[in-house]
Amino acid sequence: MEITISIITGIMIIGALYAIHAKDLLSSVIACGIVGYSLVICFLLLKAPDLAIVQIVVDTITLIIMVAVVLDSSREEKYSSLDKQGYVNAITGFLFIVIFLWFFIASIQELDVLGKSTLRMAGPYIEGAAQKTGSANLVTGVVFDFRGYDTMGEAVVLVTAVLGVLTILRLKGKK
Amino acid sequence: MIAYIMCFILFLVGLYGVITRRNLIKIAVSLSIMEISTFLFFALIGYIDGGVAPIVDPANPVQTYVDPLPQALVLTAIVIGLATTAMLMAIIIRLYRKYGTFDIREIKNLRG
Amino acid sequence: MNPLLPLFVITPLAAAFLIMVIGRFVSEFNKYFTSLVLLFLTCLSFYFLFITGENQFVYKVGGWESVNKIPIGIYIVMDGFTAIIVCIINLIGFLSAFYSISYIKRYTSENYFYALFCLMIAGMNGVVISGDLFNIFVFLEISVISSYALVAFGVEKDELEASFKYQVLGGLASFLILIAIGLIYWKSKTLNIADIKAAFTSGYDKRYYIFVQILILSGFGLKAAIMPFHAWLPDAHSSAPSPISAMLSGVLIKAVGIYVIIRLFFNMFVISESMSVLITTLGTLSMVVGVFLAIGQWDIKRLLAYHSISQMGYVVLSVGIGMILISRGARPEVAALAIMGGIFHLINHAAFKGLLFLNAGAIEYSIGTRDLKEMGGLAKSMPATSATSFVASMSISGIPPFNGFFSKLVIIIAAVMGRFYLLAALAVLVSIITLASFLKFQRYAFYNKTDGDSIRNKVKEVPFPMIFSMVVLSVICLALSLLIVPGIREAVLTPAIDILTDPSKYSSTIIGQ
Amino acid sequence: MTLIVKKTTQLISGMIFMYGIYVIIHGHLTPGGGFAGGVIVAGSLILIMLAQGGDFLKLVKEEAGTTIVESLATLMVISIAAAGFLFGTHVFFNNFLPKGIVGQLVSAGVLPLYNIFVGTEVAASIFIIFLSLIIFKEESPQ
Repeated sequence: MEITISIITGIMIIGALYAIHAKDLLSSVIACGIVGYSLVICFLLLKAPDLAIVQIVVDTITLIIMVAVVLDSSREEKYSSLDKQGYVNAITGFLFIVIFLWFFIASIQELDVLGKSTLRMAGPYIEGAAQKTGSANLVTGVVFDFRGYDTMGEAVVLVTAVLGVLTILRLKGKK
Repeated sequence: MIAYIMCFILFLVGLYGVITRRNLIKIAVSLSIMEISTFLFFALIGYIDGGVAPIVDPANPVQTYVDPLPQALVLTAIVIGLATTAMLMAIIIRLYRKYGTFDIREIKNLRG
Repeated sequence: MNPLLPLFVITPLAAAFLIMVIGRFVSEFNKYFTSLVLLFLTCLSFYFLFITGENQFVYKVGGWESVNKIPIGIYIVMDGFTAIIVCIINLIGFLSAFYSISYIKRYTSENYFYALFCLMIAGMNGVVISGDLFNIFVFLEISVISSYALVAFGVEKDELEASFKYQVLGGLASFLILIAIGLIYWKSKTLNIADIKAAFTSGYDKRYYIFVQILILSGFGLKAAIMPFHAWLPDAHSSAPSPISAMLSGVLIKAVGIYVIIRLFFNMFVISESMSVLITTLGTLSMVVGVFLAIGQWDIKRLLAYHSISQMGYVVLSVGIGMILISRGARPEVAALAIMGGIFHLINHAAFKGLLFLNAGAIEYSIGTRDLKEMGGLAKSMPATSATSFVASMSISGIPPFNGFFSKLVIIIAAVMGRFYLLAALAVLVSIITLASFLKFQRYAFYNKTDGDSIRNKVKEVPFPMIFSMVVLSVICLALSLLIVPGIREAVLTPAIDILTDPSKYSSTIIGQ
Repeated sequence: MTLIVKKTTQLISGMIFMYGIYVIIHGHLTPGGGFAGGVIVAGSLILIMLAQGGDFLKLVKEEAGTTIVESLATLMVISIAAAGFLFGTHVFFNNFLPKGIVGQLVSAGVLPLYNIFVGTEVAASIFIIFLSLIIFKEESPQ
């Protein structure tokens, strides 16, 4: 199981690197969509069908919005050679990333290996959860009943984003 | 541990993209790549060997299920990610219509 | 199980959506309805400030009792420290909403402004009273996304660019926080803050804790604009409409940034010496560099934004000193004094920084420019604004009768007693430079006798709602200096300090029930 | 759009819409739920809008109507959550309706209601985001 997940993540890393370095913006956005869709395969392998459905559909909508923005623009990224400031920026960024990665690897040695995780807060979500919440789908039971306060907050996040988009895209700001 | 490390490398690729790219769309793409790796990280944490998808089937009730809590968190985080991406795209198209370019450095010197 | 607790989140949310629905038909409705809702919330928060004191209210959302001592639902927790921050949010929120009744006439589509304002208040209230890690993240997103949109409210060029930079850095911080939550859940298998502390104290692996603490510090530090992550603050706070920059600078970076850092580092993690030294150095760095950046500014709002960074440096410095002393186990009463200084300065800064941004908005409202060079001699034509601005400038630079002096005094005394002489000297130096910078602001804006007579006589005072908010805030600035009096201090500040310094006090009531 | 595209979208979007409703309604039985179903319904609405290409004024009126639908749906979600105050054990976000038998369609108390209202709210939100993008691209100068 871990090997297949690592291979798919490796493909996602290649896709992500292409998305960042692609010349044409449209192909960069589509590469980002591919990385999103390969995440769906990982979700299915990790036994999370709920997430797979939501991720497919949300990734499609993100792709539609990104393509809608990129389509009416000049699609080439203006390629200018990396000037001095660009080099310094890239090198410091790369150094910081290597340190960050080494720190992450060092810090996760003692934690549970993939698949060996125990349950502490989620125990009651599984044992009699179907009876307590009445829903056969445990994830929906957790999302709407055990942690319904989160989901209300999250539905409000989406409404806030809509209000934000409406305020940003109105034509005249000041009278 | 290799799956977690690969997932974190994907996060760092997104972080690298945000830090070094100057194109607005590339920055938005890098942010959504970081988002994708965060969701994968949560899904990896919740996986249990031999577990079954957390759907209770009245036929055979006793099974070992995968941990439903990280999945509920990712469900919420995906839609929050959609909200932030939509806001970012609204700002990007607005900036493009005003400045005519996606390059963040040109926008800086044009600003006045 | 006090049933009034969820009202902090339900009322602003319901108000936001009512404004969206009814505001479309009745145009005058949303202005006064927002101020009414926020007035109700202010009274509710003052009610809770007086009844909370030493005890702690835990509200189990959804009625899920803890199963063999492990909490499974989401808990809403209200204790001494939370009550203070909730009072700041709702009071400054009410005054900004009342101020913007006349200020927002200059902008189009007021419906969206008031709806987003209520959502920002709901998000901040949700972050402050929540006792669950992922719940803090969700409500953090609500308040931050609505502040992205409010920063870009007057869709001009520099506002859009400032909002874009704010969004990218804010999104980066959110992903760092998410990775930190994932790591914490990976080891402790639970999300309730008190339960995590119980799970953490069982095993102590150094590298893991340092990595998680650095992630949390950088994630929430970016929202609180601490030194290495402050790049977005001057642009965002100077291009936002004035009541919004008053809310951002006065309240948002405190409720969403500093409060969560203090709450998590005191009540969730075991305080380690290396982390507290790092936090103190970041605090000193942002205090010193913030004020040096602020000297050369001529735009009022950018000047105030840089001063916000340096004043936040004071708070982080004094809390860091408290953490160092606690982690060394040295004199606990000096640690309590340092933390009290930090919280006291947090409250004072919310009051006078909010007032300063409202003054800047009033000047911009009547003259139309924010540049100090083009102003002059406004004292005669705008008496109320100049008086309140004088009060605010004196209290930010720490002149005795005003509140800024007492909180800085406590911080410096705590630093001296804790034998951090360099930090105490730096604090005094920065306070002097702040005084110089604000004298410049006062002279150029109000008393400078330039030949700009043409500007002066056609300038008229700002309408009533703006004056009312500014006058009330300046009265608060004076009243807050009474907090130093032992009688009042015991009632308000000491419960907050006890909940932070005594580690078992916070989690005992939550796990106990 | 050409006639072929118009005809095929008319056929397909009906099915997509029904599938979205199915995913919303069966949220507590099968994977998916309010969010996934809402986004699928929004997808079908976007498909129709793209193919038919409604004229500009109709779009603006449609956006205003959808904003009201979205706000009402979110108000309903909050009122159901607050209704937990009155019924059952008087606690915010309480599942006060009878739980029924696990696995049946009408079974999980308040959960199907949450699913339906969150589904409509998510569908309305994403449709508005797309509408405002299209309206902005049409009315703003090139």
